[in-house]
Amino acid sequence: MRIENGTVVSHVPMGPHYRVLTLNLPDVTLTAIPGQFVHLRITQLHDAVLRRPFSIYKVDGQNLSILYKSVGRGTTAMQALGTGDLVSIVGPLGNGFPTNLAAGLTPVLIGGGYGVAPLYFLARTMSQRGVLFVGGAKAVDILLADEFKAIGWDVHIATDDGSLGVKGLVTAPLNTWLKSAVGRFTPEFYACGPNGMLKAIGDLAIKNNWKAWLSLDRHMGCGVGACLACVQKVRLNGQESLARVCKDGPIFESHEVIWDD
Amino acid sequence: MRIENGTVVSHVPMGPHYRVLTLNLPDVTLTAIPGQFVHLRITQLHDAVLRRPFSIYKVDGQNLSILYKSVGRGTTAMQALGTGDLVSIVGPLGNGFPTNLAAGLTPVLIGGGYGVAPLYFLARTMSQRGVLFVGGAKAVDILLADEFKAIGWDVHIATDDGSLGVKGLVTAPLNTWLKSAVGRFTPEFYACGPNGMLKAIGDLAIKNNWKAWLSLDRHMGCGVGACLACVQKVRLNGQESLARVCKDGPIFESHEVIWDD
Amino acid sequence: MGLFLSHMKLFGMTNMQPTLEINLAGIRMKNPVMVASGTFGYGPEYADLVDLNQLGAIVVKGISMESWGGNKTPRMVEVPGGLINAIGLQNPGTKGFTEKYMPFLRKYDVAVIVNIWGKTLEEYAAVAEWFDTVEGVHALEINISCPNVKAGGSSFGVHLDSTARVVAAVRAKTKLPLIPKLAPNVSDIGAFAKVCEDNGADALSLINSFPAMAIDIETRKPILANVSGGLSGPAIHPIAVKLVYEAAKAVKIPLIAIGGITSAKEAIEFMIAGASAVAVGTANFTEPLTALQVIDGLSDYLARHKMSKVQELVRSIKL
Amino acid sequence: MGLFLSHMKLFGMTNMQPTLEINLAGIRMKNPVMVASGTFGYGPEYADLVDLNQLGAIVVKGISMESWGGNKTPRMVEVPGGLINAIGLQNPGTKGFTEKYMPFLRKYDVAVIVNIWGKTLEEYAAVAEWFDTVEGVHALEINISCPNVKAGGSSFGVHLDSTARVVAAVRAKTKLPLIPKLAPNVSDIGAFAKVCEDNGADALSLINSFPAMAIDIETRKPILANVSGGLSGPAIHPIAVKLVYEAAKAVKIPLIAIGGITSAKEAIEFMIAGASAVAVGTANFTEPLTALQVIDGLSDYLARHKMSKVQELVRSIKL
Ligand SMILES: Cc1cc2nc3c(=O)[nH]c(=O)nc-3n(C[C@H](O)[C@H](O)[C@H](O)COP(=O)(O)OP(=O)(O)OC[C@H]3O[C@@H](n4cnc5c(N)ncnc54)[C@H](O)[C@@H]3O)c2cc1C
Ligand SMILES: Cc1cc2nc3c(=O)[nH]c(=O)nc-3n(C[C@H](O)[C@H](O)[C@H](O)COP(=O)(O)OP(=O)(O)OC[C@H]3O[C@@H](n4cnc5c(N)ncnc54)[C@H](O)[C@@H]3O)c2cc1C
Ligand SMILES: Cc1cc2nc3c(=O)[nH]c(=O)nc-3n(C[C@H](O)[C@H](O)[C@H](O)COP(=O)(O)O)c2cc1C
Ligand SMILES: Cc1cc2nc3c(=O)[nH]c(=O)nc-3n(C[C@H](O)[C@H](O)[C@H](O)COP(=O)(O)O)c2cc1C
Ligand code: FES
Ligand code: FES
Repeated sequence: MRIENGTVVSHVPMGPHYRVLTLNLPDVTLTAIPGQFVHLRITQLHDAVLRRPFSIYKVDGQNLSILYKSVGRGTTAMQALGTGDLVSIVGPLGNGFPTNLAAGLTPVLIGGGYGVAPLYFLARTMSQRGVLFVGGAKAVDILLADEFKAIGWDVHIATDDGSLGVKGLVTAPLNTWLKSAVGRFTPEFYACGPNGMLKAIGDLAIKNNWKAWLSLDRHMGCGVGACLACVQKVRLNGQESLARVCKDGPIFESHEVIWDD
Repeated sequence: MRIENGTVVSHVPMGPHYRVLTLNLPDVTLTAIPGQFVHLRITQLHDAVLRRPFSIYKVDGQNLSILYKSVGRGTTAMQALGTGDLVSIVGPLGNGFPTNLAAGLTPVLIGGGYGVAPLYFLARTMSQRGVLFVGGAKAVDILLADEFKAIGWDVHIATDDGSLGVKGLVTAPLNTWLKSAVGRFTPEFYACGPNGMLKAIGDLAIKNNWKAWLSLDRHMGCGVGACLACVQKVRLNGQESLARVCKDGPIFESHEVIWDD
Repeated sequence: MGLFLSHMKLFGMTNMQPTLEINLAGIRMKNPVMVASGTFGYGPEYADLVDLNQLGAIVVKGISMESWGGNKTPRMVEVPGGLINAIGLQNPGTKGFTEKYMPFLRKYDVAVIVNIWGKTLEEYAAVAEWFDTVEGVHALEINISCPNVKAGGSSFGVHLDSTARVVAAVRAKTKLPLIPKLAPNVSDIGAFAKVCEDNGADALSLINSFPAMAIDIETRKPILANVSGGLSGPAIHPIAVKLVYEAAKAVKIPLIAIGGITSAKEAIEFMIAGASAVAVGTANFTEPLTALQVIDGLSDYLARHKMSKVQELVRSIKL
Repeated sequence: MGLFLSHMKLFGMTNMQPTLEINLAGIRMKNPVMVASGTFGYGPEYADLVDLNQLGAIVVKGISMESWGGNKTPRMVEVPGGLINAIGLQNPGTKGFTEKYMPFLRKYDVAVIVNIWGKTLEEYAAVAEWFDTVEGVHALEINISCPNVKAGGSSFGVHLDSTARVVAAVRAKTKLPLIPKLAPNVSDIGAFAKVCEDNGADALSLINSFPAMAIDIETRKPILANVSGGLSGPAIHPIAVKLVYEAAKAVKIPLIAIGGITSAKEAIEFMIAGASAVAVGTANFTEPLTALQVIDGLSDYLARHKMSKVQELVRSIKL
């Protein structure tokens, strides 16, 4: 973990609702792995005391990219960032996804909205190719489908309004695929998206004795494990405890997570 | 008094330390007179609750200009204002200078730093020409000297470091001129600048039974007479009272001002 | 059927005009949005910018029996998210105010609430007695919580017994609706609310500004001539919400919430927490149209949430 | 002569290295800048970013006798100029903390102050007794002012008698320097400071966060699972300065000032008002290097103001 001022290398829209911010971060990029995130300070907001967490979407040499959606005052203020601006970053943070998969297992990635960002970093890192299921409200919320295809992944799409791919939740095409895949593949899930989706994927994995690596999204204070704002109830070897999503997570295996709050 | 969103028409530096901000303000410009000021809201400072007061430097048709120096967080943030930006203005505020001078009197204007801004508006409005004494720390703090000359005013300059005009306070060249002027002219002073200067000019006027119109500078809250943050002890027809610099001022005649706090 | 539904929808969206009118402890207001004492002068100051007839009520700057000069300057300093003021309750006194400003205020169709204070119990009572018979005064707000005067002010408002005595003394002198204004710097706001209710208060205002201070580190002198003053503005809002929530649990009388309102959002938050009305203070300086914007925003919110009366919002917090 | 003078000048400007070292109630610190309880974990969390050896002291997150789970989430919400937290004092308990974190902390040359709390008087005493014999613990900060736990916490800190009892009970169990941490939501901080001093406190920390609350106006639910929490950050700084100033008038023991420090400016303001040391809290989240920046800024300020010792700044307010 480092603290570093990153220079904005580029800041480009991805469709109407998302943007990709690329920063030059020689130190932070050194150790970054898929599933980790960075904590970004928005100095334009004089009255903001908290940084904002964003999954690492890409690492190219010394450049690190995040893929974000403007949902509130911070992410809206971020839109003003221009090439050459300095942005204070703390990272890489969190545990990250396990990337070396046991033989015979097929990586199955499930992403919702910006949730595909860390999954893309994962896919680019994995030796093996697999299947991506991506869901969103509308066609415009389906991100990176082509990028995944370009690196040889099998991509399945679902949208709530059916404007792209299957109409409905991402679990619909997933279940269809699983039926067809029975016997031929044993999936290992990697999911990032809304809690409802994560829970559904987790239950599916538990029911079938598969593994599902879930990236949790919690409001954060420090991002480094100090403030205990981001805790999640988990079960680790039989023992219930409170894990810090920022430090012990954000990635948890489905059997560990206790969803009760 | 109006509240109006003014579009930035231009925003240009005047020397190294000052800038001229020109706003299109159809309503505010209608009634503005010399010596009045506007209250400007700096929306870039999310955590600022007070507007900032600035003397009116120029009114050209629907355009109003202020001449300002960056001295703190607000005036520094103002530098970011660009053409087309909207700025919320309350104004015109305050009483303003009396502009029609009794026959036989010579208008003598004394300004320090940005204090020449309202005096220039005054000079442009007066039917009569007169003398300007302008002082500042260095040559770069002597503003508008040429503009005053261009409209036929006799300009005298003093700087603390002697880098332009007489070395010393603006009262030095003033006193020299007064000696030479004795009998020939009866001056009426109009002054805007630091309290020390205002007090000196006021005392001079009182001693000689002249009039001196002083523009006071007080920290302000509301700018409209509601909060009583800006009060100045004054004597009006024998009666001591607390005048509101924003509403009853900022212009007071030297005999009215009680300098004790 | 689909058509019928869409008509219903249309109807709901367009024709529903939520009513903002309230009757607060006998004070009729067009809406629950007032301007707070000391931040709006006596009425005329903002009249060029704000149509006073659109406000729920105007609470005028604190008035004492005799005129009072207040503190030396500097009296105000801006801090991040707020300002500290130490005006010191400068005012023209009961007679001066009544003669100079009441004729103006009577011309408007808006509730006028006079904020009163005294250095002694007797002074509080005397001011109340004076205003009891002044035409056009709709209610009295009792300032027992001003952080900026040595005698009186806050020293009354932070002790239960003196709070009780002031409220009772004022109650004895007037039939006007009485609104004690509570100090924020107490550990049990509920107890103070209750003692006011028990002694005849018809409503409560909360809160006043917080005792606070700023020092110029270069000169090492306090920035305010009065050394310390009262903090107001957005900075204090989350504390005020908590105090309003606690007071609402302690009393039945209506509450007027004050503290860091800059938009309808904070006003709505206050009402959900338990306030029947709100007052805009410091924001009048930042943006004189704030109170009017709050009124519009409140109306939009009620329509959007299908509430026909603003009263439905009061104390509607879901735990 | 001119030459001599300019040498003097040169000397004054370049060679004068002000000393920041302090001995606070027997706790030796390299400088008066600490990190506040609950905002810096137990030490390891920020160790990658901040050289712990450069800090004046580390105050660890509040510890109770037995481990404690704290509140449900959401536990934190950002508000303008600050945040509201309701962590609820989650901690591994005396044994868990001592085994898991003290070996790490002992490796550093920095004062370690343990923030302790209990739900009963007995628990406070028991925790104090435990730490009395733990190697590497330099002092105890007694949290009698946490707004986020139903039992204990703040309920002790807002009453003089219970404050006295807690301090006395803890005092009886340990020779370690004792630092009660005062609640901000009291009307007479001086009285609380005095009662702590009279009952054996060696220093005081002030202040803790303010009881505060935020409501989601769309759902009308409190944003925090605990309904309310504690406000911290720049928003509370001017109130904290006033409380420190008042406490300094009431007691002789040294004060540790806390509240909204984001740079050397606020730290210097606190020391001028009466603090012997300061602690950085929320700003650790915004900018983990804040404490180090405060140390540098403080040193520069002292040099610029020709002070050779940081102690010259303490209580140096000019009235
Ligand atoms: C581990 C992790 C990875 C993330 N990765 C991405 C990403 O790759 N792309 C992306 O667009 N967003 C991502 N998010 C969500 C992102 O952090 C929020 O959208 C952002 O913090 C919103 O800030 P705001 O000021 O615009 O919203 P506001 O609502 O104004 O923020 C107010 C407060 O709530 C917090 N907050 C609001 N929404 C969220 C949220 N969904 N998760 C956590 N905190 C929130 C903010 O951090 C801030 O403290 C991630 C969140 C986490 C925890
Ligand atoms: C009637 C009047 C006319 C003025 N005309 C001009 C002008 O034409 N050009 C110009 O450059 N300046 C003018 N000033 C001064 C100008 O208002 C301040 O420089 C400005 O408010 C500083 O704001 P800041 O945020 O940069 O400074 P900060 O120090 O960060 O401001 C903090 C607070 O102090 C107040 N403040 C600081 N300095 C002054 C000051 N000198 N006078 C009043 N309030 C102050 C600010 O308004 C703000 O409320 C005038 C002031 C008054 C009262
Ligand atoms: C400049 C100023 C003057 C004030 N004068 C008074 C007063 O005379 N009487 C009173 O009860 N409150 C007074 N107040 C307190 C306000 O009415 C209000 O309670 C406080 O400012 C909090 O609200 P806000 O955060 O919206 O400003 C004053 C506040 C300010 C800023
Ligand atoms: C997330 C968080 C957790 C805290 N936990 C504790 C605690 O365990 N014990 C304690 O005495 N104070 C605790 N505090 C209070 C801080 O130590 C400090 O007193 C307060 O935040 C004010 O300082 P600041 O404005 O610099 O944050 C906590 C504050 C925060 C923000
Ligand atoms: S965000 Fe502070 S512990 Fe996770
Ligand atoms: S600034 Fe408010 S009365 Fe003058």
